[in-house]
Amino acid sequence: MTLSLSSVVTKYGAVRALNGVDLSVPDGTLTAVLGANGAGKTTLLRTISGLVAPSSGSITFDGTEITGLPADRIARMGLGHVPEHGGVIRELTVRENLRLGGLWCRNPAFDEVLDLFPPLTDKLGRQASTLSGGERQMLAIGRALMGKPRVLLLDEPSLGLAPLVTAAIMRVLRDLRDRTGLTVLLVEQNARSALSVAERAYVLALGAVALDGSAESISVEALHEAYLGVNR
Amino acid sequence: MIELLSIEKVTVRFDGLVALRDVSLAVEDGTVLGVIGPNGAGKTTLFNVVSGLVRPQSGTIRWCGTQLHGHRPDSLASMGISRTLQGLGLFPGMSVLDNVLVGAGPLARSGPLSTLLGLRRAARDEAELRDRAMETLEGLGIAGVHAAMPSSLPYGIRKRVALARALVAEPRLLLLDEPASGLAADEIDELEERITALSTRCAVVVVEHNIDWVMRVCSRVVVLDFGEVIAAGRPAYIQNDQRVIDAYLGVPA
Amino acid sequence: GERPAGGGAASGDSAPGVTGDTVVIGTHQPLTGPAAPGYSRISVAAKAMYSYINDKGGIHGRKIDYRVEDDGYNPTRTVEVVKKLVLQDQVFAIVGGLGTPTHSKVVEYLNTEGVPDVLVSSGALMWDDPASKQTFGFQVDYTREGRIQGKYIADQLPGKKVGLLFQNDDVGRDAQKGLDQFIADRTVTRQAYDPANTDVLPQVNALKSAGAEIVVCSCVPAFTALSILTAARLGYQTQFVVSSIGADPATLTGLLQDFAKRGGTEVSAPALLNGMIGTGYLPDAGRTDDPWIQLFREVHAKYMPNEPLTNTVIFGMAQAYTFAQALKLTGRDLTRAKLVQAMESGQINGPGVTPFGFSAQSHSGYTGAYVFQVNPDSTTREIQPPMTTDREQGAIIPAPTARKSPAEVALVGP
Amino acid sequence: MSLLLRHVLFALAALAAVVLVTMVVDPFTNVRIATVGYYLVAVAGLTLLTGGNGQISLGHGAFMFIGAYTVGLLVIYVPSLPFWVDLLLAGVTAGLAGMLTGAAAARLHGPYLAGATLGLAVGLPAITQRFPDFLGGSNGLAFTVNSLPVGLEVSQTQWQAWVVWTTALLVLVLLANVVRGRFGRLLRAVRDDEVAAAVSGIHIGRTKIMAFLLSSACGGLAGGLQAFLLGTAAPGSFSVALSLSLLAAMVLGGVGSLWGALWGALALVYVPAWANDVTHSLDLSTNITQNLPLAVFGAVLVVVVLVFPRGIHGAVARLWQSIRKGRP
Amino acid sequence: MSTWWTLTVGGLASGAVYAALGLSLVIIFRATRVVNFAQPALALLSTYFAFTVNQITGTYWLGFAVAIVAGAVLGALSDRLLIRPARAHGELGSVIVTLGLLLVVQAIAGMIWTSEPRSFGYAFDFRGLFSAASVFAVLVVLVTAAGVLLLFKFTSLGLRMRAAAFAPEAAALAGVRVGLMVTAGTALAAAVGALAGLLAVPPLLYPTVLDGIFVYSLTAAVVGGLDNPIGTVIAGFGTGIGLSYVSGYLGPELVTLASLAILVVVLSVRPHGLFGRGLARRV
Ligand SMILES: Nc1ncnc2c1ncn2[C@@H]1O[C@H](COP(=O)(O)OP(=O)(O)OP(=O)(O)O)[C@@H](O)[C@H]1O
Ligand SMILES: Nc1ncnc2c1ncn2[C@@H]1O[C@H](COP(=O)(O)OP(=O)(O)OP(=O)(O)O)[C@@H](O)[C@H]1O
Ligand SMILES: CC(C)C[C@H](N)C(=O)O
Ligand SMILES: [Mg+2]
Ligand SMILES: [Mg+2]
Repeated sequence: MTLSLSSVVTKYGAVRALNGVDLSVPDGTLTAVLGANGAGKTTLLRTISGLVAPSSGSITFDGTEITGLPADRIARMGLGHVPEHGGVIRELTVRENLRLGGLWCRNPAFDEVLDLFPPLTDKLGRQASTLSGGERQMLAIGRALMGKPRVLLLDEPSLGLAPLVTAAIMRVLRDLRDRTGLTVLLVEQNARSALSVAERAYVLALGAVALDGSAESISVEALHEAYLGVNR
Repeated sequence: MIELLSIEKVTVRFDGLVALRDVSLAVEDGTVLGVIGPNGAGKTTLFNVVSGLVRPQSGTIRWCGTQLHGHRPDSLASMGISRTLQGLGLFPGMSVLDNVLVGAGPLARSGPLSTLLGLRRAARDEAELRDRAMETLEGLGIAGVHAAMPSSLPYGIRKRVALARALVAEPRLLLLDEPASGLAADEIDELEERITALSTRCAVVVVEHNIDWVMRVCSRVVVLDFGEVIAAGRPAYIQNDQRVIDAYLGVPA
Repeated sequence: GERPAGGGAASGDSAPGVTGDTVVIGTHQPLTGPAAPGYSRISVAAKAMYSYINDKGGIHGRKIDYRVEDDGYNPTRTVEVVKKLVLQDQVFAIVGGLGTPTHSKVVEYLNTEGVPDVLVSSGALMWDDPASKQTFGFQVDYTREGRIQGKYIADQLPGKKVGLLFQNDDVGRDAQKGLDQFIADRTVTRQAYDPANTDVLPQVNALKSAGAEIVVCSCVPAFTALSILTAARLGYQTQFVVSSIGADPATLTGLLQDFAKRGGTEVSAPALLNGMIGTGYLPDAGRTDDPWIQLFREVHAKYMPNEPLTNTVIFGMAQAYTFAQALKLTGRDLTRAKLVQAMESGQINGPGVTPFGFSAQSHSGYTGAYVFQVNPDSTTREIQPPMTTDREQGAIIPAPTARKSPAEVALVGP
Repeated sequence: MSLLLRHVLFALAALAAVVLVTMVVDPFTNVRIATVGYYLVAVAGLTLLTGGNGQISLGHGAFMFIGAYTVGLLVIYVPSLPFWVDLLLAGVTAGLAGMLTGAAAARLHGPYLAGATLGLAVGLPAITQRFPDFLGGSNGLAFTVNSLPVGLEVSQTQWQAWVVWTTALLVLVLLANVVRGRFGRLLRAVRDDEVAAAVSGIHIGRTKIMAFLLSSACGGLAGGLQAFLLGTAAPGSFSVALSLSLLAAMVLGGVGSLWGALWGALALVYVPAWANDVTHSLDLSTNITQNLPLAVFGAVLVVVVLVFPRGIHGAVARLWQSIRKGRP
Repeated sequence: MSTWWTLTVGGLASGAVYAALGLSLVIIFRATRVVNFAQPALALLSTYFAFTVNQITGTYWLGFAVAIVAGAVLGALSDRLLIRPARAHGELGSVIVTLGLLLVVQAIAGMIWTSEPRSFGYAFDFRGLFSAASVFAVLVVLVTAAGVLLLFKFTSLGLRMRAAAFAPEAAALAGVRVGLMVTAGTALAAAVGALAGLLAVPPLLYPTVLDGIFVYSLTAAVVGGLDNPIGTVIAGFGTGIGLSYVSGYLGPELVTLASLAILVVVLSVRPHGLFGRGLARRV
């Protein structure tokens, strides 16, 4: 089990964004996390990568307890996180953003990333702020891939990306999983496309796991029910 | 049908990079025009040119027949053009209602002096704007959160606030930059209905990557690639254009 | 309840700030901010002197309670703190308030309120103004001093070209009024410096280019030091003639001493200061044969042993002593009006080497100065005895040599 | 009740309270009350600019400088003008200067704006050195404003406190209207996101300039009131330290709130005074006594920002809320 | 020697000082996005340490070394204890905290060393227009600036420092130890600040000695572009020379007014300084 969470609770002040989440992501799998707006998907990823500290519960990565460790430590352990809405450093150039992603890696995946995202190639020297919305998203994903992580957390990676690019990313993720055993935790609003690439899925509602199972086993009806659970 | 906005041979360059090359298109009243294309194709730049945020190197833009020349972004709202920004672009330090009230600014009639002195006229004006803003929020089903700060709201709601801000001034042309991105499936369906309803009142231009949605919502679609219009026409036609498939769609949708 | 405006408090039997065993006085001083360097020690020295007097039993059985308020050399704050001293602390008098821009803003207030405002720490001319009955100067005014310097240069250093370097406030303006009576025709350049800008290279360079063989420096000590160093930097040999406010060899030695350690003998402080001419109206701290200096050294050793003994310290002590002397003259029955009378009595004859101008007609402080030159060992020698004069066209005449000693004044003790 | 009426009633009540207080306290407290009044005007103006519009000014002392010199020069050269005209003109002159500053500063952000306004605070008072005969050089101007109406049987300090506070409350009513009204909303929109504000129809430059104009007019008025009160205008009073303490007072009180401006003005007058009194009552060596009040003021700044990030106003509001909640 | 030449060379020497302090402002701005008003205070304290070491040991260079080290330590401490917590309260909060620190440090210096000026020597002989001391100052500043430029532009440490400052969260996700980087930047900035103090102070040291110099250094940093070390150094020398001309040709009372004029002219043409650039795109 590469990543596992047990009874994780995360609060923002009085709001319990995660309310006892149990979750495990086996090695070399692509796991989707689904859920309505505000279900706690983003919070789940931020808690795993150490950007917010859970108030209780435990998270292990490769058997090591990482609960409460600083985000940079976790990142250097080989966990990549592409946060919601990019997270590129707009003041740095494209090249510097990429370099940053590969600092901890002996041979960063520079060429691979440029192959995956051709639009970045001729903009390496430009300030990241000049990029278009989709190009920034590419850069964010590219930066996470640079360091060749073993686990990748993706928060709505297809946001603002053209269909071709989204498909290419999914292809690469599957390819990496097969070649290098990359483990992926994928948050998507578009349940259908997420389920089509994932093996497993968790559905969150009100900060807790409402449903989980293999991707095929989760039907659209069941999903709807879990989503609607929000209004119960 | 009246031609509201027409863009003729607009070219935009950013030191060495051609973001738009000789782009021409027209928006007619009561239609929903889709603008699609690969990332970096120049869609947002097109909006920016219309809004006056980016100056084109060449080409002209007409609004209701008159040429806009060196217009400023803030002059647009009072002309009847509203836009949303890619992402959110809300004012984080202001409540939902205040956010929408800012958009209602062009409707205000009292001058600065009467506002400064807090005269009755200003108060009446303000009350009217407030009603209008609340109505708009209600229309989008989010009147309940009018006092909340944007940061405390789910993304989908925030997107509606941004839409409300653009809608409140009752524009004749609405420019929406990726309105469906980040929304859940049911929200996307709702948005479709809303825009269809809107199109009876104003013209809409949407930039969007959710191609199924674009096909459902738009009556016409323009496809940009590397800053050039590579195809334009009805959705069904666009979907099967080989250049569009190669550049953008990958597989026919 | 408050007294309606307009009613003065100059007369009346019970004087504010006076009780059976204390008299409260106040002052405003720059303890922080731009003018603190240079002047923050004056009140420390005055306090030492008052402690000495109090420990000896005070004046007419009253201890002096000396309240120092920091105004940061900011005129607005001067007004505020002086109002505080007058209205809240109910001081009997303001003593030695420091600075022209600062103190000038409270003169009118103090006079309408009838508060004695004595021994102002500035040499501006305006303290001696018939309209301000409560206000008295202390230092020799900058014009008188300028006249004495001008005459000395005219007589003793004939034919040499003169350049002026002055602070661009009334220190400089008033001094030039005096200097110009004697050496205007030999003045080849006039350079102003701004107290906030420590780079005086442009000015010193201009003096050098103009070929000034004498530089008259109406400067505070830091700028005397800066000018001397800058001259040394440019290899500019000239005769400095410095006003009393900036000519203290002890202070200057302190300011220049680190160069002695580092640069070899040529740029040691004594070498830099050697030959500098200055004017003064108080005995120099180095004059151990002077009975006043002996007294001040005693007070210094006892009450502020960790501070260097400079002429700034002598200034503060002399001022405090002078005020105490006025209190003594006023008598046990203290009122503000009587203090003013005592000040005007002409009987105050203190540590200074020239007489005060105090009388019913004049509220001028010291009326003259002596001229000294710095020896190679940084001691000083008098090169022109104390002269006295007025600020107009009057003659410059030798000051009376008779001067009371501390023992003769017999301020304190049995 | 309209916004205006509510504000005016509140201001009248406040004025009545001030008058009442001035009748019972000692003259020096009256001086301090008046001092608080003019700082209040300056800090309130600054809070409109910085809290409301997001523009940091490290140079508001320069506008006080303009206001004070305007009053000083008018009193000296046009003695026939009534003092309230002088005050008005002080506000107008500074407002015009502020407009120019705003025009130059409209494109500046963050530290660049801070640097430019700091330059203003340092540079402008130096004009007095250039025109020593007219502006009095470093000595500045000294004058007396005789404003006490004949026949009014009150002390000078009481009268001055009333004048200052009447002006201050007038200004506050105006500012409250601005902050609560449409214009305040425009200011905040520009502060939060310039691009979004522009596409919502707000003229960014004009809005920023207006903010600067109003804010600097307040600064000028404050300077004018100071001159009216103290009868002085000298460059040494308008150092960078003044500008910085105005900014500090604003943050101390609570950015963006007019109540905060009041707390800030009180703190500006009373924290140093209190630190001074405490220091004097302790028996410390002179080096320490001389510097301790400065250290205390600095420490108060640090502690308030770190412990009460929303300033005194935030702390008071929280306290008030918990009292109200605590009541059964 | 012509006046022009003297003013130029003299301006160069004071420009070195503005450049050095400006450089330290640039470093800390790059490391924290905060303009640190306490920077001159830390420099002052470091220089006082050098003064005391000089007094006790009589060796200038020991004091020099102590000051640089002390600067770094003070910088790191101020970051950990004050600036970091203050950063959570936005630009204004940070400005006020650093201001508070400035006042406290100046007061402490006054308590320990009194407000009276002390004599503080130059590193080398100060005599001569092109004195050894001036040459030293200019060289040291150029070398430091080049070092800083190399650090930020070409090393991974510099990249990490900038990333940590611009976007702490994104940097942390890339494995950057944000806290450490910020502290390192602050320490480096304060060390360069201490160097500036050592160059600026001679001949006299007192608690407010750096106030005016700070204003001109900030002018230089802003005019040069706060993000750009080389721009700041150029602007520092430019400011020094320009103000020297103003002082020499037009009068010393116009110097502060002139620095205001420089700011206004440069910033109205280039809002991010001569060599700085803001975000190239905001929509
Ligand atoms: N910084 C915050 N402060 C307070 N509440 C927050 C914060 N961030 C998130 N929340 C709340 O926590 C809950 C979960 O939010 P989260 O962002 O994890 O949801 P999500 O599933 O990612 O939603 P979306 O689909 O909108 O991205 C929501 O109710 C949200 O309002
Ligand atoms: N201010 C600018 N400076 C430099 N390059 C820019 C600037 N604005 C846009 N560009 C470039 O112009 C191209 C078009 O950008 P634009 O934002 O219009 O793309 P877009 O079609 O909206 O893409 P997306 O779907 O990813 O949002 C991009 O390659 C972008 O990098
Ligand atoms: C000796 C000093 C108190 C002189 C002071 N600079 C003044 O203003 O007059
Ligand atoms: Mg989310
Ligand atoms: Mg776009």
